[in-house]
Amino acid sequence: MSGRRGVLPGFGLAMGFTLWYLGLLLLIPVGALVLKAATVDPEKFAATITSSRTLAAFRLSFGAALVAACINGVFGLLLAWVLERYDFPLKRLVDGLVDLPFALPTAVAGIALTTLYAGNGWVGRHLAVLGIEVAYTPLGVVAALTFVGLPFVVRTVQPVLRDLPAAIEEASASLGAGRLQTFFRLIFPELLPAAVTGFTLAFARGLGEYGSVIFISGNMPMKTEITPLLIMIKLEEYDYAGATAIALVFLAISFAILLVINALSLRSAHPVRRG
Amino acid sequence: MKLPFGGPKRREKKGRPRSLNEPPLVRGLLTAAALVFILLFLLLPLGIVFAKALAEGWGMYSRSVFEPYALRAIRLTVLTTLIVVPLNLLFGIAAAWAVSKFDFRGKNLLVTAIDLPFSVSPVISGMLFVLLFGAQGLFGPWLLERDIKIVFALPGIVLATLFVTSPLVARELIPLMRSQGSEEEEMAVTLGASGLQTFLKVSIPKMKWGLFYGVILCSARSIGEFGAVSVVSGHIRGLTTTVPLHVEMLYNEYQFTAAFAVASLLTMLALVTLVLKGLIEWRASLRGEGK
Amino acid sequence: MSIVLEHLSKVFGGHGVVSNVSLEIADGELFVLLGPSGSGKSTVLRMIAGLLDSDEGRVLLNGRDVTGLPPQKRGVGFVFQHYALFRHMSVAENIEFPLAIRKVKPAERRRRRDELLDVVGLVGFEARMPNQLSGGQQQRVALARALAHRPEVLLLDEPFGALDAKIRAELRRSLRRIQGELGVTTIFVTHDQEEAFELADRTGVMNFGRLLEVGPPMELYLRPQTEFVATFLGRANLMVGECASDSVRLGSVRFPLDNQITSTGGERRVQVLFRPEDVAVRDSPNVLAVPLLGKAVVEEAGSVGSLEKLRLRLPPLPGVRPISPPVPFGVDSILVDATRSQDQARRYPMEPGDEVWVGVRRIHALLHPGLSFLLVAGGGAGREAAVDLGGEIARLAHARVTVLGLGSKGSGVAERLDRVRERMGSGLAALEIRHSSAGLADAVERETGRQPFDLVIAGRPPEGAVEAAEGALGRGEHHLLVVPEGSSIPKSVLICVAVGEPGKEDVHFAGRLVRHVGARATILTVLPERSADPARAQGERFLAAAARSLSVLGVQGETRIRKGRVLDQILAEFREGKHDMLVLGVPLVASGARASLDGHAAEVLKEVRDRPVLLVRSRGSE
Amino acid sequence: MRNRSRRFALLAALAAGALFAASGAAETTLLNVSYDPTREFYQELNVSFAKEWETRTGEKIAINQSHGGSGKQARSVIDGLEADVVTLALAYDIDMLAEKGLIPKNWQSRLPHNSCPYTSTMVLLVRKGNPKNIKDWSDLARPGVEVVTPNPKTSGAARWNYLSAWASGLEASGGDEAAARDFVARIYRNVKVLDTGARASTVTFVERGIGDVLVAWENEALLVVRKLNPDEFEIVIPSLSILAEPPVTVVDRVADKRGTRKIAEAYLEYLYAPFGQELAAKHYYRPRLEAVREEYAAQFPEVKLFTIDEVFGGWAKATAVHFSDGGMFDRIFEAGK
Repeated sequence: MSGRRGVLPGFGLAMGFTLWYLGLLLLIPVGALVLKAATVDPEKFAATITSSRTLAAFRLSFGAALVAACINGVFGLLLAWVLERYDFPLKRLVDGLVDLPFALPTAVAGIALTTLYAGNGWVGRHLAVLGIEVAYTPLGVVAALTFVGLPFVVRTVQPVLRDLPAAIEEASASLGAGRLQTFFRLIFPELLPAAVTGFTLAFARGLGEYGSVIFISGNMPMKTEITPLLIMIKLEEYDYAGATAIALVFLAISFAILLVINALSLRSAHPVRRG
Repeated sequence: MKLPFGGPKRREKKGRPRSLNEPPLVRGLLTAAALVFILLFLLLPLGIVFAKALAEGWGMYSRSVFEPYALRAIRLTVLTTLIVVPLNLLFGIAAAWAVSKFDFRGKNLLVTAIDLPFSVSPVISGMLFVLLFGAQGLFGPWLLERDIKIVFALPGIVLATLFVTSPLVARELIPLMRSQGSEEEEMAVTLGASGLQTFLKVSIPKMKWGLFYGVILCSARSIGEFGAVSVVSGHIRGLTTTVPLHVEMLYNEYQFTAAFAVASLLTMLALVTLVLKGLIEWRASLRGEGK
Repeated sequence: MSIVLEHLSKVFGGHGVVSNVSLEIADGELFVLLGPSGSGKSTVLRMIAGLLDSDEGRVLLNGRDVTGLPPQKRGVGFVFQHYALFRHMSVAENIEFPLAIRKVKPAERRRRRDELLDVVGLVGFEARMPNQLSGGQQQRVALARALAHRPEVLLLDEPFGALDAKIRAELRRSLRRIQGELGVTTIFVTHDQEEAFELADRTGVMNFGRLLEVGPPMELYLRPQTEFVATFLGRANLMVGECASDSVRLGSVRFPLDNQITSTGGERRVQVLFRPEDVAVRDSPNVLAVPLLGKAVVEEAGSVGSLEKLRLRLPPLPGVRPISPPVPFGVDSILVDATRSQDQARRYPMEPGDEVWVGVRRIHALLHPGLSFLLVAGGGAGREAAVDLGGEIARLAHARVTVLGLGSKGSGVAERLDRVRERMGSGLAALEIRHSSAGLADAVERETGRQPFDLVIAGRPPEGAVEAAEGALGRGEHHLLVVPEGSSIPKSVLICVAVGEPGKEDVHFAGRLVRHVGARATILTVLPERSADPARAQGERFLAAAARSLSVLGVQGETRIRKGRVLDQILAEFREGKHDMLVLGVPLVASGARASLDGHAAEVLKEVRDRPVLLVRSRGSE
Repeated sequence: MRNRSRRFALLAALAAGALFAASGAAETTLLNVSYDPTREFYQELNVSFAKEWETRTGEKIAINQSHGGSGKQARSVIDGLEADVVTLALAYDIDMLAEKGLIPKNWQSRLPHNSCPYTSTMVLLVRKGNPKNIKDWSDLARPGVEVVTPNPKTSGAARWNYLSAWASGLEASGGDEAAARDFVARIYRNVKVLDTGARASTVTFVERGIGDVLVAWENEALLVVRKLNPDEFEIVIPSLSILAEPPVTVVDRVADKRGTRKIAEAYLEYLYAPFGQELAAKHYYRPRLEAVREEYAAQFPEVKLFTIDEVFGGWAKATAVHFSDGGMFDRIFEAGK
């Protein structure tokens, strides 16, 4: 590795352009945010962050993103498993559809989900009979975030599952382990790092999601108001200081999560895959 | 019928014995559960967009789609995408090249910085540019003096979209370049190729499908970006409304059918994206490249 | 018997990957299953372990039929080529895994684990993770893990394939020792004959899904029965000579035989083998006290460690056709490989170009003579089918193949033959491609005159099938398989015989072919409508004898007697029994004028248009 | 690849050129930044004003409009959205522009009727047959009644709603602030969905079928009942409501910079002219002009109306007390949950 810089050209150019671009597009705006936050009176900053409404928004954003990521963790694993291991009609189609949330504009998704899960929607109508309300409740936020984060776990787990040596499962069977034991003792631990990466990605994506949520959440302060919306509202109230404070804290947390993801993906990439 | 010769070299999916597979009932249940999940969260939303779009017939549909404001929104979106994608393409290639071909200190930090826009809420992304270029922002007075409009105009929309979509190409290329290694480039250099020749003749063809894929993702996202653009757009009908904002606007005007009709355009675009992606993966797998 | 396999078969996508493998392995035996990659040996092993379901046949472990049982309940230990260690578990956890699954108490688990670590020589490695171990160490852990639950049998699937030579040798010694200490019945799969020689109590050689021969490795080396085993187990000088009852003639020299060849019918050619170390080389004929092959020229000479290797070129010998080492096409001379000790090499130095005398100390005649096919390609519709099906049968039967392309120059024959060569690839024992612009009959006549064939396989033309068949049968000694378009490997073969001596050849040759393709056979004889009881009894006796000779060859099947008009009954049985190949004996004179088909043969050939028909030349009337 | 990106760049440049050419054409443009429910009204007004202006001066103009939550729109203008005129829901929002120096402090006195060319009020929209029997504000505080109203923090309409409810609480208790507060708190406890804008609330109530009663602009309610879903809803006029005065003004700094002051002023005057008033009434806004008001009397029943100045002492005060960060609304909400 160390010798490479001497052989291949373009380090200066590529690095220079990358840093220049990142600087222009990332550092200056984020710097502006930090700068702006620095001008905020610390007391006001603390008051904004610790106000019960902000905390409620944080709680909802993190909580709903967490629940949605959990749902995606479970169903993502299930989907990856079913798509990799079983055959059923139109499997390729379903496999392709998994990426839909990447490609579909979130506003469209939000409108569609709201129409679907509202009390008079195709699905909401039947859930209403069971006494379950989705739209305009935290459940709606979870539904939107589940949609948005759906591909992450599937797409991180799928390749690992595909590359899992068949011999592992065969060895386990020949050593006397049943299917369940094999799954929980061997396959699951192998999939876990990828699943956690996918989970974290879904979580991070859910934290920041705005477009799809605002349509379905109902936006009740303290109840169904997510943090990005609160920031938006603070902006509309000309409360730049408040918006900046919340944005900065939110950004810091997101950044921390991202660092964790990168650390995780580095770790999961390390074990030798050929075995 | 042609009989294969030369031994059983054909790749067959080996029938797993029952004991190495789940019982049919379990398989069926798991598949059913997965499919219900797909139905509830993907198929039905997809279906409802088209159902509502066509609720008042094709005439209404085409009127909504070809209405002047819709066309202008489409034009703005296309323009934004045409500016954003090439820039991010360049950035993606440069970043991936620097990260995957060389070793330097702080590489992890750089990778994280490249990824950063992923985790930033789009609303905050938009807000950053208002803080920077808004009339009350850092550069606001300076810009105002020179009558340069950034936010609530095309540059702002482009910047916000650029910010949100900047990691897409890079993220696609970095793992690809890492897995492909540098042997071929090193080979080319030892054979006397110049830096540029090596890059154009060896590296670009090697990663062309990854590039293409990144471009598709990047285009899809810039066409569909809502939160960030919403903050910096100003919502001037026909001037600063992109297609997603136009959809929202129609929706707020009780023109549900029109809203869903325009939304169905975006949805179709998303589906085309998925098909293209599938094709690329298929070709890549044929060539044994890719992921 | 610890392990008994009965008629195991496995088909993947219409391909017999394992065909009719039967084997018995004694308690405590270390059995090596040897074969080239793709020969089906791993598939057999996986079927024993239950990792694959068998399509046919049974597996018995210690007398217990485990065929339907999942791997969990078979009590086997399996070692994979790439170790298949559980990456997220330590060495200790890996070894304890089968015990933990069986809810063995932790203390007992630890005891057993320490015991096994001691056995495989990895004491002190308990806490390591698999990726902290070398390949050899990983394989030792895998072995310990496979033994932890005290399996009744131990199965190893090319366990040392991914390791370097030195570690392989070391691990082989460890395995031999451990297997000896524990006395666990073991099957070891490998493609490396050296491993077989070093490890095996007995070894079995597989190729193309078939278990060819079983025996102690040295026995197989010295006295193989098939061409494949002869060449696979080491360097071999293999050639076709002429046989007499107790000796074989190679050129002008007569060699006494170490085994009795049970000549079947009119076989007059036999494959003989002598190993390079059985070749004696000196500069003068007088000092050689062994039968002499003749005077040769040294082609190559070189030393490999303790031995000197020579390659010698002999002038052509009458009636002798070399098989191995192979001779390039168009060369008549015979190549012979020889080895000498370094001591000999020093005393009688030889260099390329030297003229030397070659003698042979001992030779061995193969029990199963190899088959030799002529496939006729091109020259009209339906002929590609002959190449396709013929090639497939040849592959299964380990036959040597000559493909004869018909057509005038420039009609694309060359390209077509190139394609044929590409398609047939390396799956055949030998492949030669020839071209002729003559007509079918003349071309076949010329080829069979150049070199005798056992079987000519030709496509069925849309018109004039009988005439074409007559042309292809010609004056040689070969049989003829007529293949219509769209034929596939037959699964059920109808062999029609007439009561009497001439029937024997039909049954025997058809049986050999059927055995190779793994089909079932039905032997049919048709009696006149009003035949008397004695005739019927004679027919039954005859059929029973025929069935016996088929079952000796390992062919399963049944016998039928029908009454009525011969042609009608044959066709009725063929259709009702849903057979997909028909075998018919044709009494032809082997020499003289062109063959002429008459009677049943011509009529059958006219009627059966969509299935292969094998015409077996009966020599009884010669 | 290089060729392709060059082609891309070329295309982008061409397209950009086309766009700027289009917006930079000789045609003078005017941007009216307004709040949500006025879309249809201004759309129609813009067309006729452009025509009128052309016949008057021979100059071709194009009027662009931008709609959104009132507060958000004001914020955008402050941040640089170049609005020649603003037509917002609250005087307070326009005051913010004055505070930032975009317009003079006395902006409200520049046009008649406090710069409010039309008024409206807040009414209650219920489902057909009024199943929950909602007659007045007090019914909204009843347990079991589900209320839909937007968020006062972001929506102008919502502030009018809130203040109307507060005033009715005051009236019922004879001026007891604590009772009023409790009353409003009980209403907001019944709120099912708190959208960011008036339009979003209407969609929620009408299309999603959420809630028993929507507190809405009179014009919005009329729009629903008269045009969109005639047979599904009824309007309930409460005994007391606020006189909602959506104000308009020229944004001086922008208009002067862009040289559009004359057109902008004419545009706003046009609102006061008979045609503008007629159009406002047609879109269910209460006109100021007597003649038009009489013509549409059937559409606008008499309600006991109060002004914000009468009860709350003006916008600045009302905002400070009720809607500021940590103000009454926040406290009600935080205590309520």
